[in-house]
Amino acid sequence: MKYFVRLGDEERVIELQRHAGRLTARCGDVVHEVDLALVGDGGAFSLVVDGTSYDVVAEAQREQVVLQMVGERFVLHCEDERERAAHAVAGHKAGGKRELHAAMPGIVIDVRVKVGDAVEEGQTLVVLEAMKMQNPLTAEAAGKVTRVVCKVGEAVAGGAVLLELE
Amino acid sequence: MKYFVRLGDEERVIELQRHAGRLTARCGDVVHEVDLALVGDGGAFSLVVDGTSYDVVAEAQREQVVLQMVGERFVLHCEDERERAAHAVAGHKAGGKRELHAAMPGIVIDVRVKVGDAVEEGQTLVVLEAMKMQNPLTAEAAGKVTRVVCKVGEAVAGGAVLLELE
Amino acid sequence: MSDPSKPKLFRRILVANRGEIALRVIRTAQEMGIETVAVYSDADRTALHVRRADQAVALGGNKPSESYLDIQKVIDAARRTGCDALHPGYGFLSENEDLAEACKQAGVEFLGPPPHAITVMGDKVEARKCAMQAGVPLVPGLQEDVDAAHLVAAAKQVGYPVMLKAAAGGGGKGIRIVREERQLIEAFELARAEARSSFGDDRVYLEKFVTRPRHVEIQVMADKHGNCVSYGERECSVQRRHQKLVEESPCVALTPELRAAMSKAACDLAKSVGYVGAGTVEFLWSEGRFYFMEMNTRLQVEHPITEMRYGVDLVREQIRVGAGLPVSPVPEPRGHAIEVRVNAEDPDKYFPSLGTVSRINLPGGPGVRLDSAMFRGMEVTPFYDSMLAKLVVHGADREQAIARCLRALRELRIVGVTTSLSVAKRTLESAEFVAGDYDTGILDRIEKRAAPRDRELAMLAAAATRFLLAERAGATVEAAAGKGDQPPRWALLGRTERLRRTMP
Amino acid sequence: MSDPSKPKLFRRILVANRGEIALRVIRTAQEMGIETVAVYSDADRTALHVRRADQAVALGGNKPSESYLDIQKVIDAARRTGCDALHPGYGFLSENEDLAEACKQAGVEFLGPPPHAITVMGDKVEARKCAMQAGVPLVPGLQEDVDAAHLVAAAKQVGYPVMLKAAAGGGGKGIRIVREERQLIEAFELARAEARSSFGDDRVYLEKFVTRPRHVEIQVMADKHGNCVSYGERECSVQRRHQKLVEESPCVALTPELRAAMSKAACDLAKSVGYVGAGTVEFLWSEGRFYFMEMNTRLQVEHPITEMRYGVDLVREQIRVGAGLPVSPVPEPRGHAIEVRVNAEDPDKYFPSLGTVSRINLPGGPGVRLDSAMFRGMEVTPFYDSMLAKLVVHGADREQAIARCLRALRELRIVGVTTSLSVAKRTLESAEFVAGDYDTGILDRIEKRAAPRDRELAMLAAAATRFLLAERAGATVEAAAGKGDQPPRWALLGRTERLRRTMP
Repeated sequence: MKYFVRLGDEERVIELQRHAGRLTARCGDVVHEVDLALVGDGGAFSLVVDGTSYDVVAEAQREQVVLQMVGERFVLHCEDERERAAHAVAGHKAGGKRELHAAMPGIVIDVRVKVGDAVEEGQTLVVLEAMKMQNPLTAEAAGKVTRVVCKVGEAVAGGAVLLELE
Repeated sequence: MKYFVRLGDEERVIELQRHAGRLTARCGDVVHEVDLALVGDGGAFSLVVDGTSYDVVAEAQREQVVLQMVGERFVLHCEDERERAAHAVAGHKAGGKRELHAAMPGIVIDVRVKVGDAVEEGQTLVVLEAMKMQNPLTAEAAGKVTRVVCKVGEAVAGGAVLLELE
Repeated sequence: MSDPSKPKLFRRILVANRGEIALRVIRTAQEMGIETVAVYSDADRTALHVRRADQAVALGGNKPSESYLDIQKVIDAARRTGCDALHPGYGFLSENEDLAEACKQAGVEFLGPPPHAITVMGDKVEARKCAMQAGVPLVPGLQEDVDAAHLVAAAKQVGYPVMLKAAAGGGGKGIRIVREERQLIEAFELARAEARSSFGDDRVYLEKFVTRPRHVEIQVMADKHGNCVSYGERECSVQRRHQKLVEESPCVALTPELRAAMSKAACDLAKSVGYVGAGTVEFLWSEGRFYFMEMNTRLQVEHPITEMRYGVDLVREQIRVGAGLPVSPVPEPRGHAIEVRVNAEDPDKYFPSLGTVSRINLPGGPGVRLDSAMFRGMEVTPFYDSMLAKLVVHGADREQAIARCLRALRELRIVGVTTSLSVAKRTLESAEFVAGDYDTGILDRIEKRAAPRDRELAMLAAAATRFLLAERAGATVEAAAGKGDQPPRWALLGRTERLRRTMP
Repeated sequence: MSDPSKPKLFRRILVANRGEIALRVIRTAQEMGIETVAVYSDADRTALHVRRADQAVALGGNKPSESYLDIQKVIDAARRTGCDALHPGYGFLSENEDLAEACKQAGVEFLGPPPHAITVMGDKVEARKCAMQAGVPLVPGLQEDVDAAHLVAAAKQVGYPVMLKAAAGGGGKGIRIVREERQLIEAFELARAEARSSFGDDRVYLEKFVTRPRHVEIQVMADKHGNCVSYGERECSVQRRHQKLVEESPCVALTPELRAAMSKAACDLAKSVGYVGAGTVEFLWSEGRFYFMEMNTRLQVEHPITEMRYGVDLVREQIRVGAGLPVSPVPEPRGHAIEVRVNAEDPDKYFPSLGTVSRINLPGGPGVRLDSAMFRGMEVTPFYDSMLAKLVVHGADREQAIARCLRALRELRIVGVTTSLSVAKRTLESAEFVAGDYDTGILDRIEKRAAPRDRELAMLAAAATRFLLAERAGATVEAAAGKGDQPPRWALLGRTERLRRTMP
């Protein structure tokens, strides 16, 4: 089975195959011998790649895989060839609309823009107070505010839509 | 609801009642104010009795409750009045038959009795090897061996019946 | 466990805090045979400090202002439960002179300095005046409260970059650096707003921003008999957003002479205000000189690195001096200690990360200490600060301590929220930290991404994880058919089969 | 994390063990920048030592004889992975001279003494001869192997009570005390059988059983240059079935003179056999005198209490002296340390308790160390010994160490198997232990049951737990009806209602 794995701006195609119980992973021209065992209650894995051992904690939710290993935490997107094919069909319909989400639950302290405002990348749009810190939420890219959904003093849930931009 | 709680050779009748959200426990003439809260993922409890706080880890399997608190581990039998009534009906049929169980998985190293032998309380009946130790299994009470189910050299599972006694 | 024949120093201590520091105090009190009373907000009903204390009193509410910051409720709880002492922890009311005063009125020993010392040191402007009088060197700047009208002129006079600090602040909260005049007004407004919401006092002062500074602080302990001792320094320059992330002791930049001078300055300052209990005098170190920043009139988050080096229990000392005993002799320090704070936060954006802690793997073995009130199933809520744990290690020397800390960081796993662990790891691995020649700007220079080799590995691991999970989903079906021992032939199942045929 | 400019002492160490001791060695090697290779049986595929090592080699099989005891497989693994050193841990092959010899042949440094020292000390009879020659006092008894024919006469000559010990034994395995002649034959057969199955050598010897003895041992470390140092003593008298349960350091019964004499005797013995590496000389202490028991030619389970007092890493020292470096200077010891072994066993019957560890709450805070390879979801199998963890605490003095240990014991919870924790707790609380005036019989005198107050409380807690669970089962129904916030009115549900009516 082929997997398309994305980490940040990098993507790799990794093909896993099991023959007679042995698992191999092909990454480009390199083939690794892989031994992966689920630990006890699940959620943790013992991964041995070409004899080298790694202690892995993994959370997999559909195509998102979060790994903790080698002292790092990785958030990866990983689809198998079947999923990739399905997405290729479903794709091609993402519009230019974007939303500003509350990165955490908190209280809206300030809304710095109004509908119709042009915003620049990095500009502070909303200030959210959470855990005693004031956290400015900034525009990921330049655009125009099409809708303001939150107001000052409002308590918002994590992930709540605060603004819509185009 | 009344509970009949047994710990070793002691038994207490404890009556729990909730009125207007407040939980009380009556043990004999004494009434305690009880606040019990399930912690996070379950299995642990925060117990406050008359303002005194206890950190409790509990495993409850039907009427058996295993508690870890105040640095101790308690294995209790706890039935509510409904269960007690049901058992009273079902009871009165326990015969004089007893079984010797393997307290743990292991290998039978020695069987010291045969069918028909009279045994005394505390007498070693079977020796079981587990975890590098030889563990003598003794008779809980005097009786007579009616059946020998295991043989020397045999690997037995934890809880397996080794002998039957009368 | 205590000798019943010995009189106890206190009968019962109210712990006016939550989280790891409340647990920290409870642990020591238990070891001294002193009972503890926990207080808690609604959100904290099942928190570990509630479960581990001897008694628990509900304060109600979720917001700090309704619970841990409500002096009247806290004092009432102490009175009702017959407490004869109160430990404020850090944060919340720990540096509130009204609480100290209320304790006095209630006949409850406040395990901290007298109200006057809190008042003076709690006000940055007053504290600087006091330090000046005690002969402690200061950073150039304005010691008065600044208002918007004089702000631009004042900043120009001191010279950019400048710092804006909440007069009532502490713990890095309410601090802003301003590099250019055009950022000044917005930063000032934000600093004021944070100061108001965090401390209920929006006064802000301004000072010069020292170049390549190190944050070095001295731990002191004073008793009621006029003695004050120092437990040496802690280096706390690894900070982001003025929040400390990694602390170590000793500080490689200090000579024995400088250490002695700083210790003396810290003790002189403490004595000058009639200090009692544990306190920390924070200095900026720059190019071999030191400048007074502020005095924190409470136990510091990072106190365990001092404890590990000196083999002392600072909470025990707080309790002892609070009961009127003289400070214990200070043992010779041994080795090197490092603390890493583990925060629930997105390490890229320093955003708090909320959620449920669903799995914890704790580090262990030689020289490792973990202070935490975290437990599996715990909710990380927006009500309180984001620190989940403090990982503290001790080694015979700095090299061993760094290696040990990295080893323990690899062992520590927390699932359910994102943490700052990877930033700490890369800091400890950085050439700059290893060399010891770093300053408070170090985190801006730390590599943000994992090493390329580790990234490649993670991509392989992700694919292998998904493969195994798919296999196991298939294996379940196989096992039901009694073929569980065979390598699962999930490729033969359903539509997967169809896709497989198209593969080489 | 190690300075890349410094040459490493070894490139790669094979850890020929499992469980917490394998992890212990891996941790130190990692801290020294040395790679490790784990070996594992089929049952241990997902064991923590496998996951934490840099490389992992399957030995196959489940029984020790097919895996961890198979010298050829272990040596092959070391060769194949390019290891230049091997650490044997304790137990398994750690005191096997054939492994030491095979390492020599393979050009792999055995991190333990030379084969000759193992041979001599591994044979109790030879070891006693050697001690006698080195001027170390011995317990009266027979030093030769005993056979069934001469057994009864020999025991009569030495005088009851007598002890039967496996000549090749260690760790308390294969030891029987016999108080009367009529028990002698059965005890002898059991001791022989255990000796055979545990050590593959059924020789048993006999000695007088000393009254009120304490088990006190000296930790030594010898280098290849003829130096041998002592890290003082460990008191290990809290034993059941000759398995240590609680150890402490220092031993309250020793005077400085006696400590010095025992340390000298231990070093003299080690030097007399050309010892290299870590070793422990076990003594019986009785009424102010000490007698040689045996020398364990490996790291001891309880070595961490020594590490905590001295601030040293004994595994690091093993690796250093193995690489030919001289032993490091011994620091001054500080405070008091206690270790509690946490075994998966029924504390009443000392039976192993098997199962799956489904929940673990680890202790933390100041002065607490936990060495364990246990993890949530781990199966406790009958293949290996029953130790799950070692809880080690350090305090400024014995009183603090005991209080701290009790505090940590209350914090440590393991669910899924029964453990020996409660026995340790009651031992540390006992007047006998607190006074320090105890001997190896202490566990027989420890109260077997929890205090009456705690028992009453447990009965109340059990009822409350069942009540809450029943309520919650009802609450689920209520919550579905949108009344989740109300106190659940489960009494109104179904047949429970009927019963309720009959209550007062």
